[in-house]
Amino acid sequence: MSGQDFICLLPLLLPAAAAVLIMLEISVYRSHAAACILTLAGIGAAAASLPLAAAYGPRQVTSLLVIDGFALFYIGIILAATFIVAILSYAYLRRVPGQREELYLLLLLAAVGAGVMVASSHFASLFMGLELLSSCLFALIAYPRGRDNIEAGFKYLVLASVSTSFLLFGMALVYAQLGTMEFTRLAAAGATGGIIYQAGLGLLIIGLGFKLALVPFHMWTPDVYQGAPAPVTAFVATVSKVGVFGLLLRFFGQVGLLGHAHMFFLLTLIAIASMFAGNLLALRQKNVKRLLAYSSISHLGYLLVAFLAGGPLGTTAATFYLVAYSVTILGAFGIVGTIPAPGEAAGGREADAIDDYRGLFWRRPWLAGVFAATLFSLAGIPLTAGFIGKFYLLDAGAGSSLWLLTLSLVASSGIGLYYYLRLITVMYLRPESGAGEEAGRPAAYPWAASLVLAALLMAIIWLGVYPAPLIDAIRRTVTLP
Amino acid sequence: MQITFYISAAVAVVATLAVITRYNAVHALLYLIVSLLAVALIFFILGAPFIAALEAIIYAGAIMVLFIFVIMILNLGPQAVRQERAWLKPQMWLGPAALALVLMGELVYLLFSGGQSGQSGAPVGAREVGIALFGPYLIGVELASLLLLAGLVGAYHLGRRGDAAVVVELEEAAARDAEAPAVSALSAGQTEGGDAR
Amino acid sequence: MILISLIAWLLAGGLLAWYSGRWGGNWPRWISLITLVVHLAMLAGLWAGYAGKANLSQPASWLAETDLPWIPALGIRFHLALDGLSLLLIVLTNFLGIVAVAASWQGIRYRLGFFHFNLLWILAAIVGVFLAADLFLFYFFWELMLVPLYFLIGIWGHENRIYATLKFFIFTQASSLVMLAAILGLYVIHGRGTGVYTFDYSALLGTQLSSFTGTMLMLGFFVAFAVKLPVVPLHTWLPDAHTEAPTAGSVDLAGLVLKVGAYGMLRFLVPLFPRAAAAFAPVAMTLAVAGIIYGAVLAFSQRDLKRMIAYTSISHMGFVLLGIFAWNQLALEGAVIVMLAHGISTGALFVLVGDLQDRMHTRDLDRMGGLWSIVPRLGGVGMLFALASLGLPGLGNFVGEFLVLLGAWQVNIPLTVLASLGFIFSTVYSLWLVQRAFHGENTNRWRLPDYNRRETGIMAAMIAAIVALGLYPQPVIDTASGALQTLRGLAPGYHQTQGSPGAAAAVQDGKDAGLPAGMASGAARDDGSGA
Amino acid sequence: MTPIPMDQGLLLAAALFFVGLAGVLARRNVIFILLSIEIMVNAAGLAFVVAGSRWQQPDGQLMFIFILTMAAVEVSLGLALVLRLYHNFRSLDVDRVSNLKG
Repeated sequence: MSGQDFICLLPLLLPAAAAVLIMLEISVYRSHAAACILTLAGIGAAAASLPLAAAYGPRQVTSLLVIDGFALFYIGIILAATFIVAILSYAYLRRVPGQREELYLLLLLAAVGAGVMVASSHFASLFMGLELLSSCLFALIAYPRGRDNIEAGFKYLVLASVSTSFLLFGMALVYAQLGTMEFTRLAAAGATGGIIYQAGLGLLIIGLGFKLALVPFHMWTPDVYQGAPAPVTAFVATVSKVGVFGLLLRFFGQVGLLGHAHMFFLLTLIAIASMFAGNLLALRQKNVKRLLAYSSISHLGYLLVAFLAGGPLGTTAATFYLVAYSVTILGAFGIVGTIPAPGEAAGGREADAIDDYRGLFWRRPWLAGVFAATLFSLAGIPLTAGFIGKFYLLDAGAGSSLWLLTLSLVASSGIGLYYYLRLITVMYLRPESGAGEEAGRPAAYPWAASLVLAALLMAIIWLGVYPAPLIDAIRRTVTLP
Repeated sequence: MQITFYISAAVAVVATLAVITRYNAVHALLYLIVSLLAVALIFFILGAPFIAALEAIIYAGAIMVLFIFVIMILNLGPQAVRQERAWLKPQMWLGPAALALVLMGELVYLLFSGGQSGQSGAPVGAREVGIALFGPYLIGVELASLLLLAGLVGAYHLGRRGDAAVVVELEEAAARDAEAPAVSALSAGQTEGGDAR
Repeated sequence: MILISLIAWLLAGGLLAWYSGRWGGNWPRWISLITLVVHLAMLAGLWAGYAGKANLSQPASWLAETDLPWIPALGIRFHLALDGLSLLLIVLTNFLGIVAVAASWQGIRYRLGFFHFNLLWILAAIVGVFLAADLFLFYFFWELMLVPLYFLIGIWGHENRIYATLKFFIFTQASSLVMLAAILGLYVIHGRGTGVYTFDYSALLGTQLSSFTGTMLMLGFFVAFAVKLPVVPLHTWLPDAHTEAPTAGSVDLAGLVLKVGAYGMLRFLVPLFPRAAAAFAPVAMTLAVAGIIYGAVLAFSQRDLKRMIAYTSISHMGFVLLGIFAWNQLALEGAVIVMLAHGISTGALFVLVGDLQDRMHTRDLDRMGGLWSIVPRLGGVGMLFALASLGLPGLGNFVGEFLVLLGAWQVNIPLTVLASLGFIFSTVYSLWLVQRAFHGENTNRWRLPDYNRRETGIMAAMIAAIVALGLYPQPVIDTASGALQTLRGLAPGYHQTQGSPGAAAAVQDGKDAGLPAGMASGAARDDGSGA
Repeated sequence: MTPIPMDQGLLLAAALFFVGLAGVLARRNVIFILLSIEIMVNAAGLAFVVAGSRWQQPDGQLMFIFILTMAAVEVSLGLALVLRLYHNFRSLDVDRVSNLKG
């Protein structure tokens, strides 16, 4: 590996180095603030190194990683989301007893894992990135070690391990057939790939479908979303999805998966089922985190439309949507993690029942406003990022004449409106006298979290009103061979 | 030589079936070790002696010891076996077995209708494996070290401060064992990883 | 730039009004009133400027235009354009906006700032819809209108508001998603045909479509517009939403939101898909007549005064739909006038009901009676607008509905005859309303205050408007006719098809090749039937 | 060294893999679930070694080493979670470990 290789890898090396530093810091002197600052500094430095890496790219760093515009852009999204999650976690963990510093270490390593995934050009790096991400997530989900956390962590561990096994078996079959594990050579050899190769790809889809929580591999999602602490849920919903979807775009784009009619048909079915099942199951939820979990299933279904549309338009649309969705969902879980449940002392239950939000508009207009904006964005109402994002997806779908998928998207997001609206409606209902009041006026939520939420709100509106700069940036950098 | 392959394969399958059907966890574990050793033998036959050794030492050795520890801590005695027997009614196997058989059938069909099939060739020894590991796969080694760090910290955090002193001991064992593959398989990689830290 | 400022001014006023809610007192009310009055002055200046020129009643290109890049990657431009039709509807918007602010001066007592924010943003979005000349921008404003309206009804509405808002929102949103799909379809087909991917209205006008895709896309637009209008099978959200909305909300809904649907048909549906629309015209006109009669009959059987007025809206908007699909100069001018007159008269009736509810705390017709004797001014106003609604000559509705019938007669005689039954029904329900609410004995011993100066002022302005429209509609017709001729020029050969769709298709196939590609070139006048 | 047909190696891997899958699906005791997962992971590793030996490349064996690392991490995390589960729920029955629902 040459010096240039190292410069290209800086965006991944720096967070890893920060994680090691935090470990040393913990062993010398535990300090929550210092751990958080180290984390932010590490991510900041990594983000600063992105242009540097871009200057030397695109570059193949050994056969395992490729640092190109696509990888760097996705790493950028991952870093930004991790940065925000770290700040939200700081606010959240102050309410929770126990040791806090390890969480940052795990967050950083998980971000490295996701980054490796989007930059991978080889099964080995794909697998190691995925596994690094998942292993950190097991611990992160169970982090506060309450009953729900442990249960969610264990469920995620079991299902993620099973899905990883499928993924591995699929890879092994592909390798057995073609004799190589590099994406570019797979693409060349794949054209002649026989039926075992296709079976391998099918198993790969099962494995990645689990991670993306697509129907019918979605069962873990609501439990994990509900059981994990809110900032970690935000992390699962953004970084892990961005990482896996980035990988999906790169890998399947490169091996020409969409050329196989069966695969295309299979993925179309998965997309439609995800859109409808997610939205329909969300209708009956009483828990906000579960509701958002089901909504995320449907959103991943929407994203598959752009993936299936393929081509530069599909890639751009999917990338834009991932950014818009990440910004939105970070805001939503930021709110969920920031508001203490009414009638609970600090450190108690999270405000995750829909009833906890009753009258929020009158109690905390500012937070309620941010939450409403995120919900409108998820529903795809104008002036929000979600609107432009959904429009872009529809555009990609229509542009490739995927009318069935496009219409399913339209119809299922019509269903989705209902539950987002119900939540917003609850927020401006008059609180039941006394019952909805919070026990005392709890200490003002941490200013850092407020600042982050304000920034996210700005981003949601900015992307909804003037998305042209971001779209241009995506079109310039995110290109797949 | 082929006959040894078939015998080992048969042993592996039978032992594995026994693993998932036992009521007593320790028995299941012993069967799993048998199965892993059979697989190690197959690795040897396939010309991967280094991997065969790893399978025996780390998988059948270190990782299985972890299970033993936990089973001992949880003190799963005859009562647990009775309970397990009550939980695991024969009819509970119907669904999973059918599902697994269907999937298996499909895969077998695909494997045999796939046509062109290769054969195992000359053995690939530890030397080649080591050269590849610290050549093109260097980044993979680094990632493995990060993965182990994550496992270490995660297991430490989750297992910490239980209600019994034994738990603390166990978590230390877990941490040690999590490092074990690194020590043996990545012995040189350890210094690499150490630098990165 | 004047066009942008027409929208931006309202948006800014809304934000300021919201913020001023912190200062307490009447600040939000005054701020939104001043915002709207200044807006009116801008409009008046604009109108006066154009009226001086001769070209207002002539088919021409846009009166004013603003075209800026917005999202170039997708071929989306920030393209606003104004013609006589938009101008009239924007003036109506502003007028009803002022009425809504004045009418809720005392009725709204909490969250004043947010209330006025929503009100002004609804108006801004509606102005945006009337000005948009880019299909994406149109859709953007179209959707934007819903959110503040949702809050307006949901927060300040009456008892059943949650149900009503959900129903309203989901109906309109789901239907507009269908329109979005149709817009995208048109965009893609146009892009494939010409290589230019754009949402620009003028560019999309001449898109070549096969008859099947044309019909499907046209239906996609139709569903969205029909829900807003509302056309009969899709109307069920309207009585609920109107009934539960606060006065300002009802005025905005009836006066403006319904017009947006009609405007969409006029501006987009028929010009973009002339062939499909012509083939669809008999169905649409039948639906229109069904709406006229259905609305009137149901209005007759309501006890809730607001619900009753809501149903009369369905009936009146049936005339608009009839006029639009008759698509000749007379009918279109009639439709525009019905839109304006209905906005004013129904708006006034909703304000009146709001006033009654403030005084009596009920909207139940059975509990009213004999009001004339105790509140003569209020009773008189009610009487007048009931008569307007019934189509009394000399008031605005009459002119419009008469012109629509006249125009439709040339196209489809049986349906026109049926539609004129609507006149009879509306006479019955209007007189019934007057009879039950204002005449008779004051059996419930109501003692109510009559209109004060503020309320009298509002009503006086509305009466002046409806009378002016009834007695001297010429300036309005002049303003609209140029734009309407242009629109008709965009769909040449549309009305030969009427009455005999089979023969029509043949005529159209021949004519389609010569479709003008832009507004400016589309000035072919095929008959001289000015007003 | 007698060559072994690749099909048969993969067949064995598939058999082990699906036996493991059946175990995950059927067992309710969390320890058995973890054991079954180990079976599946090991079967995937076997498939890699079989494939590697067909192409006479070290890559398959390398993947096995990585899989081994992952298995170690997963088991240590999984067993730590099992201890916590037992501590919190006093049961190893996965059906009884279900606080979370909508």
